[in-house]
Amino acid sequence: MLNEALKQKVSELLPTTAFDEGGEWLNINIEATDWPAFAQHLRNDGSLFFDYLFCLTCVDWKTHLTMVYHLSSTKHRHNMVIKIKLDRDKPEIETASGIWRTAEFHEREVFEMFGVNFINHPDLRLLILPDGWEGKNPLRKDFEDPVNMIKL
Amino acid sequence: MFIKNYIKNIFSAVKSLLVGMKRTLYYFTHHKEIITQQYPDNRDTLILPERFKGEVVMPHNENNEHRCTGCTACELACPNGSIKVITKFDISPDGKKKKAIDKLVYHLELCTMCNLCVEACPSDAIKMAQTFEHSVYDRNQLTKTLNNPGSKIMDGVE
Amino acid sequence: MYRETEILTRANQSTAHESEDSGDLVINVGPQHPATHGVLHLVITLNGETIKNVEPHLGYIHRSIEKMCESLTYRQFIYVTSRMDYLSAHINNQACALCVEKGLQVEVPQRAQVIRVLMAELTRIASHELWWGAMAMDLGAFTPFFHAFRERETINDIMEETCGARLTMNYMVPGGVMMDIHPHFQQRVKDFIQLYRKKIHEYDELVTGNIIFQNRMKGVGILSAEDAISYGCSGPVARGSGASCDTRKYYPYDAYNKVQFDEVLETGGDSFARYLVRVREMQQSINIIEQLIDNIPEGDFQAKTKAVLKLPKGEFYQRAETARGELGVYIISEGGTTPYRIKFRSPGFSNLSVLGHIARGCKIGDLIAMMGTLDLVIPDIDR
Amino acid sequence: MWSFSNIANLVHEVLAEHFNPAITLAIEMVIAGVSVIGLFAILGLVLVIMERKVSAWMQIRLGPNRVGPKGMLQSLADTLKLIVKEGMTPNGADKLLFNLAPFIAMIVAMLLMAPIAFAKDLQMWDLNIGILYVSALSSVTVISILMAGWSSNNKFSLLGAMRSGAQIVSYELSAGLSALAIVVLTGSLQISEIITSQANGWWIFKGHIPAIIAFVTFIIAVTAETNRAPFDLAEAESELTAGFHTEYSGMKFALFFLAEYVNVFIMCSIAATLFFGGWMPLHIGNWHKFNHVMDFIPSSIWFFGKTFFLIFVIMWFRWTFPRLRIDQLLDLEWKYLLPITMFNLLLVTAVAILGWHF
Repeated sequence: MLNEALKQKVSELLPTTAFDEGGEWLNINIEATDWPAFAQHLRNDGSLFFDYLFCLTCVDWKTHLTMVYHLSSTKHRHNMVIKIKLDRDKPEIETASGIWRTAEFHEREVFEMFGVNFINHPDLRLLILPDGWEGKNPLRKDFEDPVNMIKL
Repeated sequence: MFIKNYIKNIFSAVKSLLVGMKRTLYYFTHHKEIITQQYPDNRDTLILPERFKGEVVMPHNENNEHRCTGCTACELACPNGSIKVITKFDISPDGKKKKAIDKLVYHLELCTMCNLCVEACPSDAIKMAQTFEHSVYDRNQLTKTLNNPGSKIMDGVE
Repeated sequence: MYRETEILTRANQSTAHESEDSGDLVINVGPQHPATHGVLHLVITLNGETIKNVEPHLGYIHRSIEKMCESLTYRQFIYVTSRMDYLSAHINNQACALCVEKGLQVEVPQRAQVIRVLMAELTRIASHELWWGAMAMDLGAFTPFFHAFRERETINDIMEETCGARLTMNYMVPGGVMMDIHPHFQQRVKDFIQLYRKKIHEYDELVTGNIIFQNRMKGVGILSAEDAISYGCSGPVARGSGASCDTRKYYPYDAYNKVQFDEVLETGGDSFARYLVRVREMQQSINIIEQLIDNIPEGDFQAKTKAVLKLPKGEFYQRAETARGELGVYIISEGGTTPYRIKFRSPGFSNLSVLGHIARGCKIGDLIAMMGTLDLVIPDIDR
Repeated sequence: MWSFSNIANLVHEVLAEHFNPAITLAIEMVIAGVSVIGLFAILGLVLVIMERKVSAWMQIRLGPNRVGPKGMLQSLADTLKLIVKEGMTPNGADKLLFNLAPFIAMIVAMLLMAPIAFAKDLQMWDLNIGILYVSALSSVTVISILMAGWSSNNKFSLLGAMRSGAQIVSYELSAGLSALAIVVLTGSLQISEIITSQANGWWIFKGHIPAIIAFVTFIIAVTAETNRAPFDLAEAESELTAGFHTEYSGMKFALFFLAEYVNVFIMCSIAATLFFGGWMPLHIGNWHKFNHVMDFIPSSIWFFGKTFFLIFVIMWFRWTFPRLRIDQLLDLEWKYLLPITMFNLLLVTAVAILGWHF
């Protein structure tokens, strides 16, 4: 499906969606509360059929966090980028791991690197950081580690 | 039928094993095929390709002159901060002040041989050498000054 | 939920701990273990020899490359990516260079594109060679490892001659490649193809045809195509299950749309299918190299770019097919000389996540074989 | 013509002249014991270097080539290193069992040497149930492995020991049954009689196909019994790091290592005795002149030649094949080897009764 058709389809599904122009793929901004139902639609709708979540990450914009989901369909070969703005102090979002299993690992990574709390995640524990890690989340912009210097 | 399959299975299995054994026996008896090199023994004959990135060096000519102008392009290009250019001001005979390098400090222990400094250098003052035996007992020995003592910049290099 | 057993998070506790009520045996495979090929740590719950649960613990060599890259310029950050998946360093660099070029909107010269594809395919063969040897070693056969290294060394020598390094070359730069190919490059590659064609049947004799090997691999670790996609698997792991996902086909980059090659697909979904995909992929890579090696166009090897690269504000995503699967480079630029945020979607990370799913109910020996067929490179997973 | 029995008699006479019978016997036993330990050590050194060279050549490498001429003293250097190393006992290990296990492995290997005929008249103890003794004692090795695995307080060791237990118990069967084929043909369990029965040709030639089948199954079973690849599940380094000897270091590890090699040697020498006539030179039926020429080659060379060839075959297996999985290992025994050997035993009995063999 081409970007235009996708855009139309998405705005039918979720009228509140805001579209970002530019970029090769369709960028859409949605609210965190719409996410679980919308994700189900994206996965199960026959003409959309986004079954491949190939990238899941988070960006720290200093004022807020943005979850970025890159979705692709192995049937129709179209791609879409979904962005969800989160509160920086108390970031919370429903997990996608029930829909795309790969999200389980990626969400664990985002959880420890950005501190995003994924509701209903089956196993939200530290994956990469050492056990008993306390303090800030390493990939946030205000993270400084005087012992293990990252910046040169 | 069962017995036939059973025996057939055994024979095909044994055959597949024998094929592999034949291959290893071939190598056991053909010592010509040995590919390992006798490293410290073959030092004299070991030739590394001319592009091999071993360490950064600064070539000097016979008059102890190099081509470095002290522009710090290499320092800026280096991702790890392994190059430090310490500049000074030379007074040329006609009284003009001229920027030149005092020392070009190179930290081999930080270097990843990415070749970005050599690419960045506008006057071809540094290049990659083909040495690779860098191990020393004290890591301070890995901090090197690339320009020779008393060296100066070649004429005509700006 | 599918997680039946409570697993202790803390590795050091689980060493001394056996859950008393269930009678399960909890053992640590790794971080120092011959089969993990690095510092992967798996906590395995066993019932006898049968695996009940596998729990990966990561981070032993996490270097926070994503954070490091935020303070490196667009020219500098490429070298770090060689250290992610060091076996396909070229392809990592290529993906990064492509992503920066996408932002700069630079047209890469034809010659550079072809050289990049040649290098990427050579890297893929070298990576699969190493995997093949290590795979056999996981199953207890040592000899194939050394035989695989014979061919791999030839590729490494070619790389050394042209790029100046054997493993972490840093050869791709935004706009093309760093240096032109060495005058001997074409001849050496042709020699390699000859050697490869001469020796490829030994692979079948020693490993593929071996009855013990086949029994160890067939019907073990079955992954359905649906699960493969859901778990985000890519590369030979997904293609072994019949999920078509070759980025080179669907999102061609560089000169891949100019060459003919088949996407290797197997439908078995077991360890043997994944094995066959990789062995046959080497053949396809040889085909690609043969098509290009005599047709390297003349011209520049690098496009003219500014000394200091500045990407426009925006987001850029580039996919590339490494030897392990789909690598994604996601650059968010604020218009400066360094990326605001960079994300590497590494294939190994997603491929590892499937291990717990396919290993349940297998024997320990099978787990090792499965880890072999997933072709895990730990720095790629940990980044 | 000198022979080992003459030398033994001479030694005995000299000793009997000077000492009373009890002391004579004691001194003779000490001499025998010292020579066994000497042989043990020499075998370890030779087999280790042999394995390393064989593996290297099969893997297109050169192998050890720095210590001594062509690297032949490498294993001596290794031994020196192992002696100097600290033998550690892990915390929480059962100290007695942990330290005892390697010695049991070694003692069993030494005991197994008793009935083997190394050359004409060179045999320590020609007991009339030689084969039974060997097959009975060789299964005691599993006790040392189980002890090592259990006492190490390491889960990998325990798993390795458990695997080893299951493996040795099952493969003991087909090894015994294969050996029984030759016992049926010979009609005796005594090693010297088995050898003399092959004076007009080795059993592998005389016994038709059943003897060949018995030989193949025996070699497979022996490889499994000595925990050699492709049946090295007890140590399986890619799965269990080092299996039952994960926690051993220094000389205690070396004893396990030695015992493994000596076990391989003993099993191969038994196979050589059963199927290739032990020290018996290659004799063919009525070709008396040929047989006479063959007799000029000393019997010890015949014995060691055959044994080392079989050892080479077992090493050849190791450096070619991948390892089996535990269930496949047991499948191979119970579904393939055991039925085959049992059927083969019937066949051999028929051959022996009907006198079809030469």
